[in-house]
Amino acid sequence: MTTPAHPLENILRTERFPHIWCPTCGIGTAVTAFVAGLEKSGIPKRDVCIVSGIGCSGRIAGYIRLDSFHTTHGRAIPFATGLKLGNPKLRVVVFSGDGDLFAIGGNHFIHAARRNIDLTVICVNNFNYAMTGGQLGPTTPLGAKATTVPYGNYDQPFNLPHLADACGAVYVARWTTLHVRRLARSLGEALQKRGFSFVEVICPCSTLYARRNRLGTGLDLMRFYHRNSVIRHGADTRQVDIEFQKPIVVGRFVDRERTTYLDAYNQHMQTVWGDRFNPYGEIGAESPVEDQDKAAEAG
Amino acid sequence: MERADPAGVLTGAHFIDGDIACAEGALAAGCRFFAGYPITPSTEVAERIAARFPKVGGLFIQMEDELASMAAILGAAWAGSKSMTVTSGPGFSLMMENIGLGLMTETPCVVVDVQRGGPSTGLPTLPGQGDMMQARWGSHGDYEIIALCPNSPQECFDLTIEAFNLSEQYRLPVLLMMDECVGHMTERVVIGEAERIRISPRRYYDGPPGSYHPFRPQSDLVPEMARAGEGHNFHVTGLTHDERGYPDVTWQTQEKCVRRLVDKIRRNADRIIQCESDDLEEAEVVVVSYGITSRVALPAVSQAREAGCRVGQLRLITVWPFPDRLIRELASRVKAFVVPEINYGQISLEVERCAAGAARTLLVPHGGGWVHDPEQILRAIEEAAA
Amino acid sequence: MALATDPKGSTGARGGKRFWRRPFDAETIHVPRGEIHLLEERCKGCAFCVEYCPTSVLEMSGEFNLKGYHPPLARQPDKCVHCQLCETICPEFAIFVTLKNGDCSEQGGA
Amino acid sequence: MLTQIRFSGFGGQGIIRSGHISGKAAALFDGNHATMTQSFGPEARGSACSSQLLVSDAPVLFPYLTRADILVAMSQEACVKYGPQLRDGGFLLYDKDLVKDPHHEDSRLQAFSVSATRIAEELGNRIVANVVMLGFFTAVTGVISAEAMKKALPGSVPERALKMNLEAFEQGHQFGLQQLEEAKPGADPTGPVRGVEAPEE
Repeated sequence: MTTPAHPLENILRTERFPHIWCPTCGIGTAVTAFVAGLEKSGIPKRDVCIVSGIGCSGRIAGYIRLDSFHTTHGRAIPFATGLKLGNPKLRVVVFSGDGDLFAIGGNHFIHAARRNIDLTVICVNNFNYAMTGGQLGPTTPLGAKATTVPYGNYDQPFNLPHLADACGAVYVARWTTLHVRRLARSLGEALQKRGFSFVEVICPCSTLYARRNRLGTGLDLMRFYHRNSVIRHGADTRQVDIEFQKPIVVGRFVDRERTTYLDAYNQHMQTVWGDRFNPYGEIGAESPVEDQDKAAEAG
Repeated sequence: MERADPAGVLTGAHFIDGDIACAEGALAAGCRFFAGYPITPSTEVAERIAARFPKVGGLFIQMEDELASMAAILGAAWAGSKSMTVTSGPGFSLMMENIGLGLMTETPCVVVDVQRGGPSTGLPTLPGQGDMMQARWGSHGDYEIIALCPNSPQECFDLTIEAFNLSEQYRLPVLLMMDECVGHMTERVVIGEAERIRISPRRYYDGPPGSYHPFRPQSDLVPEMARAGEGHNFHVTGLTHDERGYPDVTWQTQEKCVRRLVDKIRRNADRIIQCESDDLEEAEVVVVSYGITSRVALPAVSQAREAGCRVGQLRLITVWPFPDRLIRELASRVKAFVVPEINYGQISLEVERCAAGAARTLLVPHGGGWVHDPEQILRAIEEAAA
Repeated sequence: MALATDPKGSTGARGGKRFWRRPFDAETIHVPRGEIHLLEERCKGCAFCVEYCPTSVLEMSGEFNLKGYHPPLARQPDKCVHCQLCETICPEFAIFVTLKNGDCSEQGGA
Repeated sequence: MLTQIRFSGFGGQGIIRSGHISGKAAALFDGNHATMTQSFGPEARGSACSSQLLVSDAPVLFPYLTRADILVAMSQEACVKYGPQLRDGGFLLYDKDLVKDPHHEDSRLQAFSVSATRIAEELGNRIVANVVMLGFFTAVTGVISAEAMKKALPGSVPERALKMNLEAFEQGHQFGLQQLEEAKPGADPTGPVRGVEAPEE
């Protein structure tokens, strides 16, 4: 009997294996959960694009066999914004790390959430800049060590779900790589959600974060999640800060409706011009709105 | 070549400034996605686009900054749109990183820099030509770029279309290097019938899904594009990559990848470069200029001729790639080049490089905030001829 | 899902006693059987699969793969209920489960 | 032949628009070349404001005004600021009520004035004062034809205010023709533009 192929063989670029992630790193698990969520969502894979920034998680785009874009550090969200608005039929997923999305890319995150661009942003949070050797990141818990805070971190980190919530994200969830099935379900929900959805995935980084903080291996971190995760759906996101080696509140925190950027644009223009306006992204480029350019010309 | 979509073409004679002409050029070229951030003196382009796009099925988005604007137009290009952003010096600096991504991923789009005086915030409302070397070398790493310099509102229209066409033909971000003077100067701009405006269509791959290689070159070294969402499952990265777009960080792949980025422009340079010249055959002195300075130089050239100098004039419409060969050839038979520019020596260095000692190069610098007094240029011509 | 609770508790992944009482419908439930497949050379020996297999099918092997890691070994393959947790949690895409020959059940649960 | 014109006043008076309408008339309807530039300051309203228009039968090369042949001043401040740039024999056109002291006894200038703002108010909206001035400017200087100016108005002023603007233009124009008659008996307003008769330097 021949061994059957791995079920993800077709959606992973296995010709690029072995992948770059360290032993007991959880990014691969997050990828599997994402694919499971994608399958559950029923969205045709052809419509799905993955955009990543830079870092360990930035490499995710390169391993998933969808149209995928590995962009510059911090700019995955604006690139994805252009991709989505360039062709609104696409389902655009930003899959990147905490440093990429929230330090160098933080401004883009808050604005995309504010505008409610129809994107799914998945943040793999491993609490440090791993690819570059374990420096302080915007999510490094107070007291944790990193190469650039060798005596422990004193620099207040972000509470990511609270940030996403405050900026207007319509769907906010947090899981760890241990909660694979719930994570997959959440990712499926996020993909189906119209608007800016955000899922934080707490992920073990054994080589750098765990080692530098003497937390053992990635398996030890998984055991830590096992013992210390508290599922609290609908939790007030102000209460879900992560403290160093303290319990982690996980769950689906926000699920609400809000008009997306493009819907707001189309609705507004229809209010202004009525039927003469062809909604963007729904019909071709022709639009019969009367020319008012002579007046504009003098402007 | 295709014909322009009449929906975007404002056929007729207009009295408009360079910024508005640039916006109309983009519309005529088929640009239907614009991401930008307001910055003087380029804002009027964005404003015009914002007013016009909803009527032609385009989408304008004001982003949070220029980093985002540049990233967004790259994304939109891969979604199938013709896309553009517009900025000035400080924003141009912020765009550099993702201009590099556009070059590495060979993404067609247009970036307009309406130059003002710098460095830093400098002179927001006054002209400069100090970004010319930044246009060439501003993003890190090695590459070739295309940059065009209009000297009138009419050319702001024409060259914006040309910039889009070149971006499609050579699959890269093309820079339109305007300046505040040209951007804010109002003149007659004639926009022809749509069917007379030639548009280079995107060169799409039409093979079966799964077989597309985003970086496999055609005979002119330019690879074909694909749109996201058509089942090709392609990968695009800013890392050094092979023809499939897969990262491969080795010197061998770097050599192949970057050499082609450079060669696709260098080997096609003769087809890309446009210059305007006058009386080069008999010239002893050649005035080399670009953008607004090329207009300001003309009265000086006329006066010098009246005074008996044999002066030729060479206007660079395409500044990058630089017309190396032409300058080298001229250097072998003229006494000197006079290069007026609104900076302290950028393109003059290129002229000097190509002249390689065979002819003198006289820079006529200007710090920015105004254009040259033609008198300054005249004096330099006289000095060069002496 | 039981994984977020105390592993020493009654529903933990380890420990003998799985339920505090026998479910009423236990007779009617068909427990599927799975067959575990390992792409040994992908494995980096993280042991996630061994740790979280709810029926303790797996253990770490003493053997090395080509990269020098200890892959898992299906010590008690007959206990596999095709829950696919190992497949889902494996960060290396190295282990997966198919339904055992002749078993046509839908995917099991965990 | 190049004529250099400066329209000036304070922000909000339609100074830029005056330059725009005149340039449009010259470039699109008179078959001349016209280049308009404007000074930009950080203020939106109330500051000194000016637009420069170069009109020529040959392409305009140097884009900026170097020395004014014609200064249109809609405020005292503008008149004081830009008056010295007028060449000898140049035209100074000003709003009689807003420019109290035009220094036009200076015999080197040809000065003409009109109550542009007052006429505009009588027409119902002071916003058209600049168009009254444009009619006046057209009549007195003859650089741009009245027909071209009237063709340039549609599209450059709001559609609903076109009638009032045409009326404003007409009144300014008529008043200009009268002034010209009074100032220079026997002068032919359709003759060569005196503003550009002086040899170019």
